[in-house]
Amino acid sequence: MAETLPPSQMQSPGAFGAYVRNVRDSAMSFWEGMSVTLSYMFRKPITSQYPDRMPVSVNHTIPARYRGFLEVDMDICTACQACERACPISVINIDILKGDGKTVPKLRMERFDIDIGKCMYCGLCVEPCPTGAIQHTREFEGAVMHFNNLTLRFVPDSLQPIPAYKPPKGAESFPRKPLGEITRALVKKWDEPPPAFPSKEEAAKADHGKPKAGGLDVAAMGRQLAAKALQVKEDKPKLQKVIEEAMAGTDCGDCGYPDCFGYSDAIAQGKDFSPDKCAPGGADSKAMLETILVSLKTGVVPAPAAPAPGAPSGGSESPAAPASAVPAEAVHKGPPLAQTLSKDELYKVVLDAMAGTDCGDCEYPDCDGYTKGIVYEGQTDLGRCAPGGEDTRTKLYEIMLGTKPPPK
Amino acid sequence: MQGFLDNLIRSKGFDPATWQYTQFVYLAGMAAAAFIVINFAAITAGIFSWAERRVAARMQSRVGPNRVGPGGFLQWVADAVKLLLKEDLVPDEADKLLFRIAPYFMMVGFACVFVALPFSHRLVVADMNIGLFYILAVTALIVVGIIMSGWSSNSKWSLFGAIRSAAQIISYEIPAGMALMIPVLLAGTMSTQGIIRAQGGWPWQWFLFNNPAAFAAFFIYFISALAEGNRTPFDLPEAESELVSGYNTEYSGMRFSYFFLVEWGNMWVMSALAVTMFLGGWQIPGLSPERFDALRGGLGVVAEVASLAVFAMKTLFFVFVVMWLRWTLPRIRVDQMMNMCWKYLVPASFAGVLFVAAWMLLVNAQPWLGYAMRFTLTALGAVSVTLFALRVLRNIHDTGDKFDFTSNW
Amino acid sequence: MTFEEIQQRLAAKFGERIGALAPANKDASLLVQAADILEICRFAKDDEALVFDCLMNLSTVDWPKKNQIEVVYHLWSYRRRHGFVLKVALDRAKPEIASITSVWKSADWLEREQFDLMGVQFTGHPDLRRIMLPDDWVGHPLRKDYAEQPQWHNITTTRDNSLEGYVRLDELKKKAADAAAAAAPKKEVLS
Amino acid sequence: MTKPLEVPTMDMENKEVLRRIEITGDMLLNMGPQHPSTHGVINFLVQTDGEVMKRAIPEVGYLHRSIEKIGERCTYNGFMPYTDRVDYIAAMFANQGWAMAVERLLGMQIPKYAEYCRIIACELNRISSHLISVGTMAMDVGAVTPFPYALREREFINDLLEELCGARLTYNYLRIGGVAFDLPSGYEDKVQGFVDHFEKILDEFNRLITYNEIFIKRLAHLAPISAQMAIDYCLVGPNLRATGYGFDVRKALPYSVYPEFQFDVPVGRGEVGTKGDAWDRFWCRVEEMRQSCRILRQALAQMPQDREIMAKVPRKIKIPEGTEAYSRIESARGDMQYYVVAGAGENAHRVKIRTGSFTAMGIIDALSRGLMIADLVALIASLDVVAPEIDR
Repeated sequence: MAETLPPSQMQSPGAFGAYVRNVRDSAMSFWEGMSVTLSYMFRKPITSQYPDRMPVSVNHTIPARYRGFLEVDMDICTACQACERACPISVINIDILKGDGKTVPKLRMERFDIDIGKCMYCGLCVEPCPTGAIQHTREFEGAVMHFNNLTLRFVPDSLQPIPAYKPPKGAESFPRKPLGEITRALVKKWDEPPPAFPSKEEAAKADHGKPKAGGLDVAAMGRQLAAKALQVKEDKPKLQKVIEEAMAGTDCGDCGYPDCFGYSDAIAQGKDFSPDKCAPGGADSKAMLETILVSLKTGVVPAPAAPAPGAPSGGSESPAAPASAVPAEAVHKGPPLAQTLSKDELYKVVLDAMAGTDCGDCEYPDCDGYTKGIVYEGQTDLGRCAPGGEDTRTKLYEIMLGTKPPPK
Repeated sequence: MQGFLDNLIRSKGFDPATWQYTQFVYLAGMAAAAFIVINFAAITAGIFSWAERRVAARMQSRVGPNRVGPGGFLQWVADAVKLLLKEDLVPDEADKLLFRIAPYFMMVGFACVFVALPFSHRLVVADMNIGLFYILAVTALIVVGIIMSGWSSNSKWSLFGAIRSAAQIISYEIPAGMALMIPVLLAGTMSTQGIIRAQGGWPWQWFLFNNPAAFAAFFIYFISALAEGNRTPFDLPEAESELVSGYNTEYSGMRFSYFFLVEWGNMWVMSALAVTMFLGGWQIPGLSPERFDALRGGLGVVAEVASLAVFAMKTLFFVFVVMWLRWTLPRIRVDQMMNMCWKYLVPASFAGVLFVAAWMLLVNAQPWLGYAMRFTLTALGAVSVTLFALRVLRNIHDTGDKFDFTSNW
Repeated sequence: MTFEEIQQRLAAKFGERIGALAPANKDASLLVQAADILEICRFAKDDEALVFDCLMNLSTVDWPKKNQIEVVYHLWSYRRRHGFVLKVALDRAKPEIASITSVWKSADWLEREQFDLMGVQFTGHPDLRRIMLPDDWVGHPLRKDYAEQPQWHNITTTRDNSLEGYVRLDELKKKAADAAAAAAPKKEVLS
Repeated sequence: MTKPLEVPTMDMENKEVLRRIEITGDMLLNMGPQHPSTHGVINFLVQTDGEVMKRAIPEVGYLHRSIEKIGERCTYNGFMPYTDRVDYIAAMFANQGWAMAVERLLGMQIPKYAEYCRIIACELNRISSHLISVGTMAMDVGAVTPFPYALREREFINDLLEELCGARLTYNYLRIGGVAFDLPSGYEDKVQGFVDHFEKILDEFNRLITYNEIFIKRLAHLAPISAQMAIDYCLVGPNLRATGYGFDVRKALPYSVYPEFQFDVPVGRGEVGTKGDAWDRFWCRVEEMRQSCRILRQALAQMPQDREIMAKVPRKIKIPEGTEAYSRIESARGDMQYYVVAGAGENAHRVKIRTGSFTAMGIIDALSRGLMIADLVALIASLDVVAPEIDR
């Protein structure tokens, strides 16, 4: 082991030689060191005196890509919530009011808050935004006295929700206000008192169960679209229009297709059968798309479920409990897709039902191999897709055999 | 000052020796002198703290305080007032009495030195014939204050700082004392004015360039003075990175300002003593002390002010050197500090004293030897200063910067 | 030496206690029994051909589904410039394995960290204390079923979200607006 | 190993917690966790007899944010900002380690231009990290001026990286499959200008502090570590190379585009004291900065022109559960290693980050026997340990 002798005893022999050498070394190195520090006396110091004695104002010295406070230009925000999903610490909070698109706009944003006290300025929310509504500004001076003042509210008044922006087809650039203007207005003065938050009890009293005026009635809307879809079943472009109405229409690309047209066209052409790929649409779009798909397959619009007991007679079910669009046995089951579709059509359907991760867990080299096995080589074991898990297994049974899969 | 008071009494028509109130006049004179000297010490300490922060900043390519007053000059007033207004904490387990009086011990030790320190041709509080001996004796009081403050703060870190500082100051008294013996030998007297009179105005008449041992003695004294003032490279007691702030960690407010005052005031004392002993004090080149004494009236006042200016310039230069050292050198470890004192400085200073004694005999026998040695040493000094200046300019151009002493103050 | 050669060398020494290399898609690793981990590590370090003179990384993976805690040793040989991975599967309820601080000194802190965060007992460790968390912390954070205690020495571990305040503010505003709307004469709401 | 030491110290609720320090009349000193020279929040329970220490037991965990647990909750791209916080002084390397681990999980190749962007950002970050380490070491030994000089140079690098990716400390510049932004226009000559200027400053820095006699006296022969002891304690990076054993992951296990550059690995030679002492570690870091400048020059010269910064990566990365990957990169503090086990769905099942500082802390206890307190401060600074990297 390296023994650690106190360094002073390790003096080299020839004490007088060492004595003189030490003195000379010290003198030489002090000479060098002192000359360096004195030379800095005669040079211009590098520091600049922020905030008041700056040669040029600090905002111009910051590079363009600086990630300061976030800013959302509500005029071009499509309410697709891609930024909310991309944020690792859920700093962005958006509340969306769904509408039927006729009396009330389809998507309205009731609340768009960003808590810049919690934000870590990582820039992950700016990337997925389809229209570039959310950007980092070059503002960084946000000293406030109270922690609660650190939330930027981009919807000024929650009583006037802002309708989502419908980008014109194929638009490349979107008009937006100069960067930083909105945030500068929103960042409060440093000594502003915090808003008077009501206590939990007061707010609870205020909570009213009445559905919001003009809110979307998912089940009714689903059946309407399903009926319309049946009429235009053959005419693919019209069918695509109807299916797109069921979606959120934000072209955010989360479903893997470039935009909503791509996804709805895939469903219309029968290439894609999964109703749950529209993330911004969430549960509502999923329910409506399921109603449309089932009605397309069975040719009959599903009957409205029994009205929930005690709901007001106005016939509008409370959106909280969307009628399960596919009452399992009530609708007459058509022949399973395996018989109705041609081999390559079926191949596409089965491939889509899988997770598509080519992980090789099903002992086939990849999903393509497994699908060919099922469609062409008559592979009967439909439960091998590990990443797909339970829902792939049910889809495969439904497509191939049209029955419920036996419990695992 | 006593002579001045005696003339005053005579002018009033009394004989100082027999008049019964002479003692009260002396007392009043001493009180006035004390008041002036302590205020001078406090103000210079404050100004040095501002000057050090500006010099340190400039050396670190920063700007330093320049907001309070012109160029930040009143920064030290702001600091002093802040320290006075700050709460004066006494840790509850501390030894209350010792904790409170420790800073006053240090203050006394520091202020008494000014009695024997000259300022100009006639301006000195008391030109005692044991001047140097008195100065060395009085600085010992500072050590008592430091140990008391370290021990009474009842914190391990303060104790560390105090013991380190005590070891350092006491052991460096010896090389400092011996190094100062050499000017005493050369001048033949211990009174500070006497030593200055023994030197001349021109550099080759200074004791610094008198002989190699005196040259070495100056550096030995300067290093020991650094150690006694707890200045880098010997700032072990207040080593920020190890002991946070050593013995004055627990102090705050007014008491901390005393520590603060003693540390920066000590810079003036250290440099003034070095200038008095080795660099010809207030001697004006070309004006011998005898002719200086003979001057009367307007010319006398002008010469007096000139001597004050010369003394102040030399002292301020060495204060700058002390600051400059602080912002260049790292810190020595405790055992290396002791090792350096007892193995390097003490033997060197003893050898120096012996050499000077022999040297004086030799010079008496062959006077030309003295002049030859003085001129060669002065030439050597001049050459090394110019070399250093060239080295500094090359440093600036090496890294592509420009010589710029005027912007961004 | 390639992974296969290392595996054969170990198998030659320890016979059947050495299993086969793990399947291809994962880094080649070797599953060994907990009992003879110390023996294998000492052999891996002292053997002339292997010379694993450095335990680079010691991590534990929690598999609640398989009710196992997997201790993964990443060894590295500076002289031979080759590395190897040893895995040991421990029962999740009482994970217990011999400490290998006697073989490599770097294991000391690595094992203390896994004891602290995953709760794996390393018998024979000179100073098995918690390293990251306070000595009297309850639970091991890296386990999948870990629930954080609400406070430690009455210091709360959670902070209420200021956004809820704003939500309550909106609710109140809406209530006031509805009350005003109800009082006002009925008129058709148009988008 | 001596018997563990027993001493009663009061816990928060005045419960007597037996800390294992022997009562032997020595002074027990709590150096930290708030201490100017422990480089972050680390506590050393020091058992000293006057100035000479018998034992210094490091206690870590004050900055433990369990980033590994967060890794199991975030998506693969969402975890990238957290890797910045593993070692915020050399954040680019943590990004690169995570990106390479997940790219190995996906088995994907990233475009050459993106690799070059990564190398330029990483080498700049290595210089800025070494500047901090070298500056704080000089300050811990008492020389205050080298620290502002080091920070001034680091400020130029911060501006360069801020212009590149928008942040000064936690960059989040890399993405799985490439980098987030392309180099801004005119960036190459800015980096070139900085490198030319910096090499002159390095010579000045050496004259000021590296060869200063007091600096050498303080650090020569201080806690010399032999190559064998370093490997046994798994020391990595400049700490290992200072012992004379020149292992550098960029040379031994070449990754990214490092094989295309010529640079040499500075190895401790015991120039002023014994080989592997604190001064050698300091010198290794200063020389490594020079080598990084060389790499930057070659990278700027050999840069491909296709400006393709991102490989094709699905927006939602799903990796089959159980696949593992191990990535090793040469961070500023040595061999940073990521062990990632993919989980079901979009996030990882387990992330283990092994950093250089963690094992460097392990060796302090063994080295600190017989040193003085001032030496312990210099030893900590020479090992360049940083609290966030130890505790994660």
